[in-house]
Amino acid sequence: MADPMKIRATMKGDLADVRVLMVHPMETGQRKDASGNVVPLHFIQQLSVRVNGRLMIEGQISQAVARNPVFSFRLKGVKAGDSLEIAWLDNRGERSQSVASIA
Amino acid sequence: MMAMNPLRRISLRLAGALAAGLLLPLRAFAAWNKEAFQSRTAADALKGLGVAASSDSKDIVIEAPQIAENGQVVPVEVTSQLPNTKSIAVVIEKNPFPLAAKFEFGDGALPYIKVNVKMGESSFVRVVAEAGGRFYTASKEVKVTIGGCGG
Amino acid sequence: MKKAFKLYIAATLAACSSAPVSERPVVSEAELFEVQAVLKRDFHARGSAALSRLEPDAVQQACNLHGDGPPEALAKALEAQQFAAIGFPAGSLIGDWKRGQRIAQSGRGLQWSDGPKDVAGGSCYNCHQLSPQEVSHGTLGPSLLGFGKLRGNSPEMQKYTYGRIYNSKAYNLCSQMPRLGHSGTLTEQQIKDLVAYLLDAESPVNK
Amino acid sequence: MNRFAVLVVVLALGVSRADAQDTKKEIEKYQKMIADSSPVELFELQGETLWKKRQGPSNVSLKRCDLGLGAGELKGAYALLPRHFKDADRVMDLETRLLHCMVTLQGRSREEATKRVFGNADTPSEIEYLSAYIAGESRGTPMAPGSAHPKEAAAYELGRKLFFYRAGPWDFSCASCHGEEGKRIRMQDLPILSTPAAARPVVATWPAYRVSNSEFKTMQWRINDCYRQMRMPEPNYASDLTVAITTYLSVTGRGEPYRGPGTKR
Repeated sequence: MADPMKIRATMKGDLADVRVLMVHPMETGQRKDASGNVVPLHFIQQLSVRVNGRLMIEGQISQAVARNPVFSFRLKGVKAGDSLEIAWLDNRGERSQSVASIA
Repeated sequence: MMAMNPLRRISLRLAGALAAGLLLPLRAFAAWNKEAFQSRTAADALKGLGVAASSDSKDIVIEAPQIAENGQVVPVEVTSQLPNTKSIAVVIEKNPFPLAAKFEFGDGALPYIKVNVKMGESSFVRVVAEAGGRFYTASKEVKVTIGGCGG
Repeated sequence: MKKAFKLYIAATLAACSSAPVSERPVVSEAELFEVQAVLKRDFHARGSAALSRLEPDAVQQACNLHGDGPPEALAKALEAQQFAAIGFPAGSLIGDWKRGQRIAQSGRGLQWSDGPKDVAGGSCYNCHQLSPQEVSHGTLGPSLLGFGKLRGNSPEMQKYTYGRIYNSKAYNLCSQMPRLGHSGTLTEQQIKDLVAYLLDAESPVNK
Repeated sequence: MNRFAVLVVVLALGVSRADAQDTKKEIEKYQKMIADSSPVELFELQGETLWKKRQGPSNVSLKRCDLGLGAGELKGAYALLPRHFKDADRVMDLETRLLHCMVTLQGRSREEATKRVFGNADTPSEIEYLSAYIAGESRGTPMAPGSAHPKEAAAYELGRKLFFYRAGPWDFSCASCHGEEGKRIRMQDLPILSTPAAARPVVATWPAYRVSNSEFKTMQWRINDCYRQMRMPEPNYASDLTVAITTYLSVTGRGEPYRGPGTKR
């Protein structure tokens, strides 16, 4: 896919509403694909949210999170123009990181 | 445009990479809590999170549908009004692996999370929050039905 | 009992009249042939769904030509013809309600996506409420909650229920209910199991 | 095949008979919550990439494809479909027109371009991605499908007849399910697509992402899958029949500002 992560961060009063869309199949290892063989376990395990490099949120998740996960967070003490970075790591060691500036 | 000289092409690619966050320092993560996430019951999952006891609290607000047309995507929104909440864990009691997610909030982050989870069947969605060194809990029932023409 | 039974039938017929639709075009026979030609041109066979399925029979022709409201005489004649083709099995028409419940829940049968090994179902819950436990039921057809408790399971009621499932058009020519027996979707035994699900006192439908 | 049945277990016993009305309200709340957090944007992004990607023997992108407002013009183009195109002298919906551009501009064979038009959660199809992107470019534009040209009027009329035409072993027409107020299949409400009030919100939100199977679905798929459940043979992809039905629905639902691509159950 073109863009494995899509971040939208906008100031609402003095809070920042953060919404991130991650492209990931989040396979439970229970599903069979079209030709009938089991699709192995494959899911994001950890994610982190940083503003200007400072860690704000750290998450650990499982295959019980839906496919193409969408997370919403709320941050305070941040302002428009700050650099928001989100990173994830999955159970196969694959990673993704993306940066957006807060609108 | 005649062939771009190699130096210019490299610098362009560097700029592009920076923008895409590829050149950020590789982020390290604490170890994934295997014990808690691979527990087959809610009780074991909580033990794995180090939760010895927890008291019910109305200060944990769970926004989730009462009826979900299917278990593939169930939106769950959690807000903790407990002062200095450090973490929120989401446990789906009847799932094969009940612990779905756990978030830790540093200062600057509100104790709030919205996430879509999968539910194998109708079940209670339990939230455990850690605040002031103690654990609090709340839960909400979500019924999962067959939607559509089921054909 | 005879009179009550007839009254009941009349009431049901009224309830199951064809669905009122808006802005339905009045079509001539020639226009129907045009539509049929477009179907033959723009469809292709797939899996068990052969092109022959597009051939209209007398019932479809009558309902399409008259916007689901054919003249009385034509309707009665075709209903009688459909009724005669039902071929009621001898003896009790009540099968196993537990199997009947699975048939009522299953949406399989005659779709190109159904494999040769897939057992056909009746898709009943798509359109009807049957047992009180099933929240996810349709409302295209009337609720059948307590069907047997209300009507008992006399031989006439068994025959009516069996016939209605086998070929609903034998009772109401342009009913929206599929002809589950006539179309070859369900076997005789499967229809008996559905009759049990509707009439057997032990069935959750009647609890 | 029925992924629902495999994964989803209905709570058989002990469910109090939820009153149908508040069940419906709860389902609507669920649908609103999933729409808020939908990944449909990802499909629009990938569609944009594919719109610009050079493909086919001619090795050109689709950027010169004329969707009715001129080569490459996307803003508001989807909202004016289906419409008659002079170059092909045919009424075309979005997918039919994209196929036309793939064949005429990119030099691809129709057979290759239609090899896999309906994707799945693992690998959506090219035309599903493209539909998401192009539809998204019409957000806010009132739907105004073609109806003045004689062939547009004929397509509408044919679509209307097809909507009510009963056929196949189960004697169904579209109106069998989409013909009566307040009806539903299982928990799925059935809009009366032959009336503007019910057709408008539907026409304004297709094509759409379906959360239940994480798949992006187009109108051609919608018509295809309805005929499958009507126990009919399979309709030819992008045939005049399918375009006629979409024309009938779009004209019936015209005037509504487009607000898709949507997110559905």
